Amino acid sequence: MIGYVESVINGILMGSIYGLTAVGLTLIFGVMKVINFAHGSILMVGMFAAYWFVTLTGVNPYLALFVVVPFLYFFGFYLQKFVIKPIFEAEKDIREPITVIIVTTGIWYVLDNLALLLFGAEFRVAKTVVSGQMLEIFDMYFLWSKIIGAGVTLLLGIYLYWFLRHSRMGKAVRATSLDREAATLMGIKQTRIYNIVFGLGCACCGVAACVLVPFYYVYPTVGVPFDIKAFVIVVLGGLGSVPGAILGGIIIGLIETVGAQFMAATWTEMLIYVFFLFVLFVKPSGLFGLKQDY
Amino acid sequence: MSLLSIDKLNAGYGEIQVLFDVSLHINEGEIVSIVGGNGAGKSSLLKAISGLIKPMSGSVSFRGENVSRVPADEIVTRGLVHVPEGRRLFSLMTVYENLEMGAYNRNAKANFKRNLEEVYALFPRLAERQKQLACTLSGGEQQMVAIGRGIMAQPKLMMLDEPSLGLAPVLKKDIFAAVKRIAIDYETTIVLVEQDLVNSLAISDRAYVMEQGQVVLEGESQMLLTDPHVKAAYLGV
Amino acid sequence: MVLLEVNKAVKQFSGLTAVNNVDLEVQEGQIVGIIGPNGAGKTTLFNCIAGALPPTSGSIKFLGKEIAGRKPYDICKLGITRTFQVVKPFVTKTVLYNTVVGAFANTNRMDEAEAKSLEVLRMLDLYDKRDIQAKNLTLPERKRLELARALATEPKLLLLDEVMAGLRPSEVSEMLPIIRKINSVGVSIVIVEHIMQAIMNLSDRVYVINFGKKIAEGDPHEVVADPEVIKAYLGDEYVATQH
Amino acid sequence: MKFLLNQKPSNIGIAIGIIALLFAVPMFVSSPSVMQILILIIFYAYLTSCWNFVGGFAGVLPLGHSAFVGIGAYTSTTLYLTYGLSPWIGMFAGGIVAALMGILIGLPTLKLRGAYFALATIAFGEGLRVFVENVEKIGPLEIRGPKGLLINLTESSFAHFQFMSKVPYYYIILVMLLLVLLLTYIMMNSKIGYYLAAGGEEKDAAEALGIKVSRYKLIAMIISCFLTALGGTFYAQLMLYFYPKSVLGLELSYEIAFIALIGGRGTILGPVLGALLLRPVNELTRIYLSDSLPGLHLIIFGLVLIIVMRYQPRGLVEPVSRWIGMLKDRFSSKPAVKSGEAVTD
Amino acid sequence: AETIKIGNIIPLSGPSASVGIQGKNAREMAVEEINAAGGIKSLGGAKLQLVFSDSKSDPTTGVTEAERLINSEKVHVLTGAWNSAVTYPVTQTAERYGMPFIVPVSVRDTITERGFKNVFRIAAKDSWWTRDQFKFLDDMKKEFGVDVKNVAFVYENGDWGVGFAEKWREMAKERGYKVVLDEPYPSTASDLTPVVIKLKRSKADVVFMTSNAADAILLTNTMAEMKVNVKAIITSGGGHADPSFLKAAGKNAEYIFDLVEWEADLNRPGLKETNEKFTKKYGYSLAGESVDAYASMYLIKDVLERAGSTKPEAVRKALIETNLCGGTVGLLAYDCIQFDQSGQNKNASLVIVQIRQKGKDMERITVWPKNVRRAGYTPVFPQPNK
Ligand SMILES: Nc1ncnc2c1ncn2[C@@H]1O[C@H](COP(=O)(O)OP(=O)(O)OP(=O)(O)O)[C@@H](O)[C@H]1O
Ligand SMILES: Nc1ncnc2c1ncn2[C@@H]1O[C@H](COP(=O)(O)OP(=O)(O)OP(=O)(O)O)[C@@H](O)[C@H]1O
Ligand SMILES: [Mg+2]
Ligand SMILES: [Mg+2]
Repeated sequence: MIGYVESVINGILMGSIYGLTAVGLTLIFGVMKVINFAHGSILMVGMFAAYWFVTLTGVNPYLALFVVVPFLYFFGFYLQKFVIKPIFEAEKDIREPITVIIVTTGIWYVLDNLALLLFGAEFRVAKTVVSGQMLEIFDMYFLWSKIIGAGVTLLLGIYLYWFLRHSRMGKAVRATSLDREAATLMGIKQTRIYNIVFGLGCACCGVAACVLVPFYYVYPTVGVPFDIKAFVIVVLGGLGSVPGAILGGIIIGLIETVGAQFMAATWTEMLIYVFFLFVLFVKPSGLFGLKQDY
Repeated sequence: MSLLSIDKLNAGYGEIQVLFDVSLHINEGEIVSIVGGNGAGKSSLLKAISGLIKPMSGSVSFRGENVSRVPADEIVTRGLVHVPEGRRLFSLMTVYENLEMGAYNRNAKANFKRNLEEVYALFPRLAERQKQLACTLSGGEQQMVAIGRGIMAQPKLMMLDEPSLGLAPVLKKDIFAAVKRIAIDYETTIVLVEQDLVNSLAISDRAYVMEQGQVVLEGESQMLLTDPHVKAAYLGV
Repeated sequence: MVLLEVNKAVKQFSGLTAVNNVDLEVQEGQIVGIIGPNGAGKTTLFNCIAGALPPTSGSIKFLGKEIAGRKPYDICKLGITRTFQVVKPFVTKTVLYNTVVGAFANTNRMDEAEAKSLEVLRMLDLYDKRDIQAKNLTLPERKRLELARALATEPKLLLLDEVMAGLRPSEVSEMLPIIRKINSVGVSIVIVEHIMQAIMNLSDRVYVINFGKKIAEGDPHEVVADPEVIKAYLGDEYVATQH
Repeated sequence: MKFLLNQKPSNIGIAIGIIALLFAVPMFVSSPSVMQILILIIFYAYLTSCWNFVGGFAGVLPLGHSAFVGIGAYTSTTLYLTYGLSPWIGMFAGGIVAALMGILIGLPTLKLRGAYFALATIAFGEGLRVFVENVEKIGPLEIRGPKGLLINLTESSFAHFQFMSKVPYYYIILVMLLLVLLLTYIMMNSKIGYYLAAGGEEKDAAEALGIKVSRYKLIAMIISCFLTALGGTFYAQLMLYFYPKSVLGLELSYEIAFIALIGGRGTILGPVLGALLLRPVNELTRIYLSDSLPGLHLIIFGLVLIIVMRYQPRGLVEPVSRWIGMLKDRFSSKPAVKSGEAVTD
Repeated sequence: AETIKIGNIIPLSGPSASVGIQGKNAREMAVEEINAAGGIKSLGGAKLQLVFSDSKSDPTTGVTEAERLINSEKVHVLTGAWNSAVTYPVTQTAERYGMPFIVPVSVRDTITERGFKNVFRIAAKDSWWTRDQFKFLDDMKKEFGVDVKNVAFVYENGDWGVGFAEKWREMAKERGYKVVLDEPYPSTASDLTPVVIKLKRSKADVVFMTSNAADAILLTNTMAEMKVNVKAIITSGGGHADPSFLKAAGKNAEYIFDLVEWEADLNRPGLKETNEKFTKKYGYSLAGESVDAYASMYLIKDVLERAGSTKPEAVRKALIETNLCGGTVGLLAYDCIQFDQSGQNKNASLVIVQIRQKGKDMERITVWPKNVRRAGYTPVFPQPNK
């Protein structure tokens, strides 16, 4: 019995971290209508940045947030500005510019293999003060770094929700996502919004990276499994919805952890896909998605 | 000095040129109508002025500065607002949020409250529907939001592209009245592109007639109403 | 013969009743006009008839068959084709392509579909533009394309939602005979329009809707004299200019 | 079929010329490794052309098409290994299974739009891979989970679909490709093609014109899945070994989609052009760069993707058809110009 | 003199790039040494030349590369391909062209069991690995007088892990162990906590594991964090032998018994020098994979010397007759390379090491078979509770 309780809580903790890795993806899609296939690679870049920061300075790993998140914000900002924007301009009239998907895939190949060239194929684990620290309750064990991660997810989710719903910039972001030309006529600088949104999406990966590094390993293709998971999560939650992404992540975490108590871990992977297709059957727009978007 | 003056403007879409040597000027405080048949290039002219399409040659100067190379979003900040054809609302945002976006530029932010009240006074229906998503409004309601959004930007010069399109006769009258009131109350200069000649010429001071991308006629509104060519071509009399 | 018979149709959106107990009848060969202020529920009524939205309640019969709640493609197959107020051409395709898609409703053969298309394009004065991509058309041209495409399906009943919006008066005058011609070959028409010139000229019968409810119905000249219609829709000025 | 004959004679001439040339290739190329590369180029062009029915004409972006390659490979091979059924027959069995699977997956997902569909198909493809990796046996049929299936070597035998030389494989896949291209051409110029394009672009308008959009998409899906599975059998017989990651992997799905997008989706020649560019880039960079700096070849591959999309967002088909047009003008106007040239010279 | 081309198909990018690059470095060092020592004397001092191609761990690519190496590069002998899934179809291609194919590592049994005439494997096959893991457990039970009843199997769900698990099951049945957990997991899993929770509740005495590097790290760390107590963890090389594993898992890896082909502390002639040279050159130590790759080059040298020709038939004949002992291959865990009928190196043997802390770092100490155990070391069995 206690095993199940432990599984449920662990599932929620890990699930919210999955949600966190997917938030950036959903944000970028929501505005730019682009699936960012380089998402996992950007997470990888963030993890390397966090890893090196923590390893070289030896400080508390969460201090890396203050370095990695701005770094990834600007990384994303300029990536959009110099690489993605020109392609976007060519596809101006198309709602979901598919060529941009290929470009992000190109970025994915370049980043992952650049990391391989620079850092080698080695697996690295950062040794930090929180690594391996457990919270023990009634013979149940929870990793502190996951608990902190879940907390960070919640805070980021609330912040992003507020940002998009109520801040001036957030509303401009939504306006741009709905009608780019009309937004321009309101004095909203479309390309800047895109840069910012891409930067924000990447910054979210930076947050996820800092949360992962204390208990996870880093290597050049570390983003790939998170990538596919994030795809499933954002569709489950409804593309473009931040709360949806977090909830979707938690569902995946629960299926993975609780499901595994009843069947082999390989089957839970399968179960995730079955559940996913089932949700698409009954609610094609995902749990929080808008009907207009599918 | 004119508020807006356009000199020998040539513009188009990619390879296709649709405006040929267009010259005109708008004085401060005027209401000027631009009329012309379908495809005459009226909307394109407005787009060229507001920076949505880049001129091939010629100049657009607004308040004495050449703005033909200034990006569209920057032009708004300078006080030149374009309310486009076909409403172009932010469909998944509420009426209120749409109006808020109208006031996005930094000049308009300060007077947001006052302008909002004005808009609601002008279109009480919008006050009722504040929280409704724009995509679920009827055509006429959407047109009100579009105009309201323009007012929210607190422009020096507002260009309206076919504001009465698709409106019920009773509303049409209201819209033209509203345009006139905006011009007077806010001291806003207005460029009005319209198919409804009778109504638009009735409220405007001067008018330009466009055909095939060129200005073919200009003059006092009242005079144009009696011009035989205009009568034949646009009033169907 | 009664072609279309709408009985107590209701359409509710969360909290708002957009169409409220509307009855409507279209006889074969008739042109029926629908007018009403913006937001009265005209487009919503069309959506219910054409199957884009299922009515909340009420019955819609076409040629005696109940069609309420059926899918748009089935309803089109039965002989009702509608145009969209917010036009929806296939923008990356040519004008001809657009109409051929419509014409395939009655044939599987390319040559027949093309012949039919060219015929309607000629009629709507779009023949010269047949090889232009739809995205390069002006709004009124797009509206005519919308009409051409609908016509190519050879419907028994055509629902026209503001196809003349944006036309100048002289162009409206040009459209009127076209619509009458369509009607004369046996297509019944329901037309929603704010341009009274068109409504008065074309309709055999006019329905007036306000706040989802029918407030008047009858011969066009009777209807425009109805004080309630004047108040809700036409405005005093209209009456003044007409008389 | 009249439109096939309605083509300008010059077009038909060019097409026949190119096809003749393709059939003659084995006479000039003796190296099996070059043949292997050619076979793979044609194989990818084939898969992409099959993908094109859904991805190109129905206006959605499937990213899980390797699932159907896998279904084809697994069906024919398990039947061959268990019952000795000739892969030629198994091939069609695989096609049917794939078509049924296509219906199953198409029914819920084809209603979805853009990104949703793309991601749903990724999930389907991955789900199927995970499933196969977990299954040892389905009834009497050995699946062998992650270990994959191995087809024993036989002598060259048509019935066994095994040949010592590469040439028969070349001709088989070439014929398959040409047939699919012909089918594509016919479809594009028919009601189905028009309906698919219309439904892909404006669903509401299409439905108002009497098009049951989801049904036509489903038809496209069935055709596409069936044909893709045939390719799966071909692959199995060419490699004689495959396992879940090689025929059901995401990488294969992505590659198929990229070839289409780079070449020009929704066009007849796009898949062929895409395969002609991407496959050699893939092979050559790996051959010449992989042993100097690990990963460099994939960086270059990534850059090629970015650059092509930057300068040819509609795919290679656009510039190429322009060149062909120019060349044709040159050739067709040659006789007339000739005398003039002689004078100026 | 002519140069002799050796084609090598190994994963240089993608998920297995790490081992591929190790194998590449080892081959390069061996070939440098051989060429510096005068090349192949019976061929007039012919030099060896390495041609590498990247399989990306993908069978299709592997086969295409094999075709190219054989037909375009005209290599004289092939080696590879580490991933069993690639080796499999590639040996088939080699067989078709009659090209001698040396498999340094690729463990799946069937690679040498298909009656191919041109395939020769240096490393042990997987049935030998699993056999030795259970033999080791028998010996430890006897040596320390500890009883073991419940065993758990935790393995990645690729062909490698699943292949091992099949053999484990048979072996556990023969020996009367109760299998309390038989758990495959996806090796790309981003969280293995569920598996560890299960393992913890299963009350297993001994866990058998087959993992790649990433999952080995995750499992080991999570098991330590969740305080999973077992008597022993017996692993199967692969991820657990990856140089980055020890660094990443650190103290959490202590007491693990890892089965490998080779270990740097083996008391073998010349081993220390070679390892030092390698470490100096590439910055990390030799490991089982790289030693086999290294030995494969010396095997090729020996074969060519004896064949006195690069003709495939001659090479194959020389391969069959191989009896390569001592010298530079002496650093292997056993004395001679000899092939049986099927092309399997019949002497290939395995050793078990225990991971222990030494100062700040972790160290791998050979403990089994007893005759090669590091002098003065007593294995810790069962491992202490956490
Ligand atoms: N995006 C575009 N791309 C290419 N050509 C265009 C585009 N928009 C408009 N045009 C062309 O430019 C010309 C002028 O169009 P414009 O919309 O300016 O006319 P208009 O006077 O506003 O007409 P209307 O009364 O129909 O709105 C037309 O021939 C039209 O086909
Ligand atoms: N999907 C929807 N959700 C909620 N409300 C809607 C929806 N569609 C329409 N409405 C509301 O229903 C009412 C009727 O709208 P409808 O579009 O039918 O008006 P209309 O008569 O066609 O007006 P117009 O002449 O301006 O086109 C409007 O108040 C509109 O806001
Ligand atoms: Mg216009
Ligand atoms: Mg309407």
